[in-house]
Amino acid sequence: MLFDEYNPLKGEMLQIMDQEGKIVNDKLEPKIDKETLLKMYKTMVLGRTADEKALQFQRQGRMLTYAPNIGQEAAQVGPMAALKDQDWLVLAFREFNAMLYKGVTLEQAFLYWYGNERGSRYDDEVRVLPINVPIGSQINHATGVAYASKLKELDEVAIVFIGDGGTSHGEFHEGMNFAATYDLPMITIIQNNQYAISTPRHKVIKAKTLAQKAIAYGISGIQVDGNDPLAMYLAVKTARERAIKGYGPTLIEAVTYRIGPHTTSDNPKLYREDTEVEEWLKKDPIKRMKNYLIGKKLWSEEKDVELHEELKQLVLDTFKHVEETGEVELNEVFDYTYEKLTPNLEEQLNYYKEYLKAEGIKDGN
Amino acid sequence: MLFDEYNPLKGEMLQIMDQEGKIVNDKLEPKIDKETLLKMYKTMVLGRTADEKALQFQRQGRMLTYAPNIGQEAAQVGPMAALKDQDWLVLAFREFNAMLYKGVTLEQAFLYWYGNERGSRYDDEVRVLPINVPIGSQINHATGVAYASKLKELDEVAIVFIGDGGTSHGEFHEGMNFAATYDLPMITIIQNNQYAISTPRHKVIKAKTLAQKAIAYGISGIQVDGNDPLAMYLAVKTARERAIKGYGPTLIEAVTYRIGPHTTSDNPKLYREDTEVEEWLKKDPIKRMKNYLIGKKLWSEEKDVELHEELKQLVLDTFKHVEETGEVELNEVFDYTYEKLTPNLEEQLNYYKEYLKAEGIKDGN
Amino acid sequence: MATKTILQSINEALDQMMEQDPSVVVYGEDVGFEGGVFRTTAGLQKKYGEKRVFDTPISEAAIVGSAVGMSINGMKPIVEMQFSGFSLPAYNQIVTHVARFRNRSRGKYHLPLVIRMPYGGGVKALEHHSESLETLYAHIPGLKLVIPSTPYDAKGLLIAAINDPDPVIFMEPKRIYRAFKQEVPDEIYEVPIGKARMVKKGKDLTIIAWGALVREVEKALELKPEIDAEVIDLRTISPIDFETIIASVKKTGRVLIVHEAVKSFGPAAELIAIINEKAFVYLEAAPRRLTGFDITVPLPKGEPYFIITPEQIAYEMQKLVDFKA
Amino acid sequence: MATKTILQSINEALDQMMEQDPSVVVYGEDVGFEGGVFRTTAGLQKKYGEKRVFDTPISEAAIVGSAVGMSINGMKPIVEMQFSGFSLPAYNQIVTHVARFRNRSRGKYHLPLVIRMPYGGGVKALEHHSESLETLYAHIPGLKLVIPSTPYDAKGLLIAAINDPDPVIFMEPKRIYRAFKQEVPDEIYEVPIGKARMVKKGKDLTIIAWGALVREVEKALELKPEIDAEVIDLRTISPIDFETIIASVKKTGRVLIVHEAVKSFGPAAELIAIINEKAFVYLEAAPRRLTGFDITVPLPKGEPYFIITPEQIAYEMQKLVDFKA
Ligand SMILES: Cc1ncc(C[n+]2csc(CCOP(=O)(O)OP(=O)(O)O)c2C)c(N)n1
Ligand SMILES: Cc1ncc(C[n+]2csc(CCOP(=O)(O)OP(=O)(O)O)c2C)c(N)n1
Ligand SMILES: [Mg+2]
Ligand SMILES: [Mg+2]
Repeated sequence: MLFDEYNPLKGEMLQIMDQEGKIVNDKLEPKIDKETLLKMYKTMVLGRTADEKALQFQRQGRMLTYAPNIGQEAAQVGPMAALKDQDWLVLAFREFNAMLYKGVTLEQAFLYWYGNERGSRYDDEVRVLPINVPIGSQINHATGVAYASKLKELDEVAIVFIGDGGTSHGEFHEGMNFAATYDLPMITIIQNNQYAISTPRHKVIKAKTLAQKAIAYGISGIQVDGNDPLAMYLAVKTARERAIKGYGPTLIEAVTYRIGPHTTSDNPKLYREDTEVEEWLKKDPIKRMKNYLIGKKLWSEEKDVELHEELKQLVLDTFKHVEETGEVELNEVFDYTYEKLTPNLEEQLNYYKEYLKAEGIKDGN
Repeated sequence: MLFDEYNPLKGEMLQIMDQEGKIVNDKLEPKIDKETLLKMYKTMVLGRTADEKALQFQRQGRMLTYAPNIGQEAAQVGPMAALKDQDWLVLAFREFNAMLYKGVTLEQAFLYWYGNERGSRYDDEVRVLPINVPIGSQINHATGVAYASKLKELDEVAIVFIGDGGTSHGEFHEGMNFAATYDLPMITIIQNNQYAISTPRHKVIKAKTLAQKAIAYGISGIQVDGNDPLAMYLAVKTARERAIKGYGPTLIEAVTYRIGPHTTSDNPKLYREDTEVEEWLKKDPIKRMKNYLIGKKLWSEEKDVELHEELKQLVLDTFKHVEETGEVELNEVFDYTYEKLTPNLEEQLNYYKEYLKAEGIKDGN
Repeated sequence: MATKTILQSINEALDQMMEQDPSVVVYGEDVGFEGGVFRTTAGLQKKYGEKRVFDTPISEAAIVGSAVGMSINGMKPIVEMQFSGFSLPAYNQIVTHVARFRNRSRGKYHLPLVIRMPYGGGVKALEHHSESLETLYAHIPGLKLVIPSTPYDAKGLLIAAINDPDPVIFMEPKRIYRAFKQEVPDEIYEVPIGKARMVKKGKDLTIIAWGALVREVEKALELKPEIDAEVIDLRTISPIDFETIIASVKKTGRVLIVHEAVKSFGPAAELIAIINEKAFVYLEAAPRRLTGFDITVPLPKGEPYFIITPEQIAYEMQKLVDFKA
Repeated sequence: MATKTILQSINEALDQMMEQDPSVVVYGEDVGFEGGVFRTTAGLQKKYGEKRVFDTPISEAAIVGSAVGMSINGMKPIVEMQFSGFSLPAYNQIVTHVARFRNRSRGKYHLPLVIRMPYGGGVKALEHHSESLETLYAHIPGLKLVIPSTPYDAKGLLIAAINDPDPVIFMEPKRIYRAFKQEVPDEIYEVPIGKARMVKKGKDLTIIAWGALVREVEKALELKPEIDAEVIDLRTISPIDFETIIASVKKTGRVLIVHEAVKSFGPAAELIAIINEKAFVYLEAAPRRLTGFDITVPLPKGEPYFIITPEQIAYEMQKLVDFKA
């Protein structure tokens, strides 16, 4: 069994491809169909392109805050490829690639960071919960989703993301323990990107691995090379099978690195050395996946150039559209507090409209 | 090293004396001076006597709620005997014996359950924090106390108690992780008495041991026979030495049993079998300690009869005194919200006094 | 129809709603096997099984947080906080998620969940078992806050809360769980959320109360038969039923608000502000509030100083009718 | 003396108090090495070492809970919640312990700690980064709640908070952290807690505000030069300075309260209740409140609807002076 073999206390990290995308553990190489492999790669490239552009837009003052994902693509796309459509994705906030893979549109994802709640209203059939800002609290949502799936005896799991920093939160503990108690079909991915804003993981977490936190809950845990899409895929696929069989939740630590700043308001040069970043750039997940695909004759340099061009254009067009349609109407900020406006809110809205009228201000921003 | 030998994953529980008080692990038998051994035993008997009487008083309507400790005496007194005077005791709420050992007077302890806050104002030099009702939150107080001790480079540790149920709380996690992060001189005792009110430990906690939760924090953990005062003593003594040397916190699971109800409002017959209780009665810590002392020629049946008589009388007298002096004055309920009454509170107090006067009611309960 | 206590009414509402709707689940600390420390959920696990009625770890944030997730995945969770004082560890979940999911997702997800919690003093309890935390929930946009004062309302309001598409905090006045019985229909029925109850018509002044204090107001009326008070049981603390209150104050010109929550920044302040906004010119006297003092609810030996008595209410009534501007 | 921003004043107060008193420790998320996400604690770790100024895990309950323990063991902790919205996971610690330890231990232990938190909207931030949660702290007996609106007050109030024997919640209006400079003494000084600031004398009406909105009120005055308003910066939200407010309302008879916190059960309600209790007969108009709507603070694209402008304040001022009973 994978999770026995990679018991976190043994100190071994699951890796299937090396830094260059060469298979180093062929016993474990998962059989993934061509279509899925290409979807994985294309999502990663789209995520990266959108990420880099978002940083530019932000510098131009056209986008608000943004939390980049560069370097963490495999930790997100590997897991998503191992899921089924009916599975639920419960987000923290740095899972741009996972969202795209799971059906959130690029436009929605951008719209959110543009500052419009409509960007969190994903399409009806898309089983993704909105970005979750209060660190740790999403774990508990995932347990509830998973409880319902289990109660209804459905072939569904909930997968939930959290950062290395987030594991220190009380809600992480309560949620993991709760999920363990009822053997819920839940998979937790810790994106250990080595930092919580300016705070290095090793400075505030004494445990040698984050995967070993599984032991506290009596569940399986595994440390995985988070920049290896195949390893992430395999870990999640195995965890999913176990979850569906009733073996309960799994804790997966994806060892990765945040190449960019925490958000666009952050300056990482204040707290880390460039050399550290350079070391991690060598482990770029996109490069690895590309080499792997080329090695398998599923991809070529020419196609790659084309893809990059195409996606760059897509990103520019999409963002332009967001800018053109991303304003918020007055009613929108009132309409969703309750199913129906309460008398109180109705009064407040009317008061405000009256004020706007009295002052001759157009009813808009 | 003790904590390596009893690594929680090995599934071994530290025990030094057996159910009858016979030493079964003489390599580990701690050398405790006679005075301390007798203080341990006498505190346990006082605790037990007071506990049983409190249940009676409550049934007579003279005491309010009460949370009995019967069966858990060793898990509390063993640790206290291993501490120094300057060490801090941070309570949950079921540590009557620990409180008595550490200098809380029987009168204070009773006064609290009688319903008077003065019962939480222990003598100035007594380093015990008041009973803490919100489950789990006391762990964080202990981390703070321990941080201050460490910052001031003092020979002090904080010892904090929590129940098996309490380990599921988010605050347990945050506190343990916080203490681990800064290698704080803190010792956490989980009194695993098998129940959280009506909920059996095994139903809501999947981990095989509670001690293994230490692994999540990268600290030492150990499972101890909580009805063995010597084993509890040794574990805490060792943890204290390590803490003072800078090795950080230790998590100690004391495996014990709550013989009585959760509180006087609880009826355990609703949720557990008498046979289970009977099994645990055989492991009575007081019997074990008594046999041990008699075996060491430090105690005798005659002295025991005397002690019981004496303590019974002490308990009756003390409670009588509590009843005679346990009322609360009006000013007391206002005076301690802030250092000085705010203008607002002054007004409220005056208003109330006026009301009492107008109605001709004596200023008292 | 039979007479029932508040406790029985709550239990019956839960039972009937579980029976009717398989998506209802009920859980919390000691809620399952034992049926709750107050026995409000007694018998439910036996009837509906361990999957729909269950005990949880002591993890209030997980209890509420999982209810969020369950609601999103099609369930109607009814969770219990053992005492309202122990809802605080879940406060982050309640404020940042329960209250906001509909807005955050622009209506894609909504949370038809109910969070039940016994509240209030007067039962000689330990610390943190006696507080009245209405303000903490009423101040949060996206929540509704409901408090019954009678067995009839307890059943009808709880059913309405379960059927409500918005999340509802349901505070139960534990002091009167078993205090008295009332005829309560055996069938399912709703008492509408957002509507106050006119307890007694009157013309001299308006008294607004809720929960256990409604009975104390009724007792006070007997102490002051010469004052013809109009008594309103607010029932829903948020959203407030403006109409009933304002109509009454316009009639009486005098208003007394009675609550056990501490005074400053408490619920009475909001009622006074609303009355100022909507009926200022009708006021014949300064509105008065009789509330808990701004202190921690004392332990039992000091609690009588804190608990509001019919005598105090009567004293306040007199002050109000005596007021001359 | 030099001119300083609010941010610089806060940093200076922390620095000088750490220098003066070795029992002061400063910690929180990203507070140490980086000096805080807003840089309020910049330079302190370098000067006072990693033991007295440090980064913590993301654990708000542990940050506040450990501050309780440190206070008990002789320290004066000043902790930071990264944004006031993230103080909610610590709310249980704050309500059940920070506010209550003195009372619980009948004075044996008291907690001279300070919990700092940037608050308020208007900086185009993500969800949970913009709320104004005064009520949640002002309603809790045992806490004091202080909010500066100028660099001078920021330094003096923070020093007073650190010296205060009771726990103080110190909310910082982050929107104006760097908005303007003011002459601020280089030495240590206190601005007393519990005293409001008379910003401007006037006779037509009283305007009460605090934090970032004091400046907006000042701008509104310029839009309505014909109205002679008296402006009070409340500064301490709890305990409230009755005297200053009541004296003013007795003079003007009209009062407008402006805050960004949501309306219902918000701070303005308490002020209106107090004014009713203490100055009812002086009121010439119904007190008005201009506040945040009862909604979640919108994301940046919708936030302008929520943020209170000088124009709105001016509109309200006019309504008040126009009011005829
Ligand atoms: C409860 C809470 N406290 C503080 C914050 C502020 N905050 C936002 S991101 C962050 C760091 C998160 O670190 P990590 O969990 O490692 O995720 P990463 O940013 O590295 O993806 C913090 C402290 C928050 N969002 N929620
Ligand atoms: C935060 C919180 N939630 C709920 C309670 C109510 N409560 C009091 S004791 C208890 C069970 C505690 O079980 P455990 O931790 O095992 O301690 P024991 O009672 O067995 O000593 C509960 C749920 C509480 N005091 N605090
Ligand atoms: Mg991180
Ligand atoms: Mg227990």
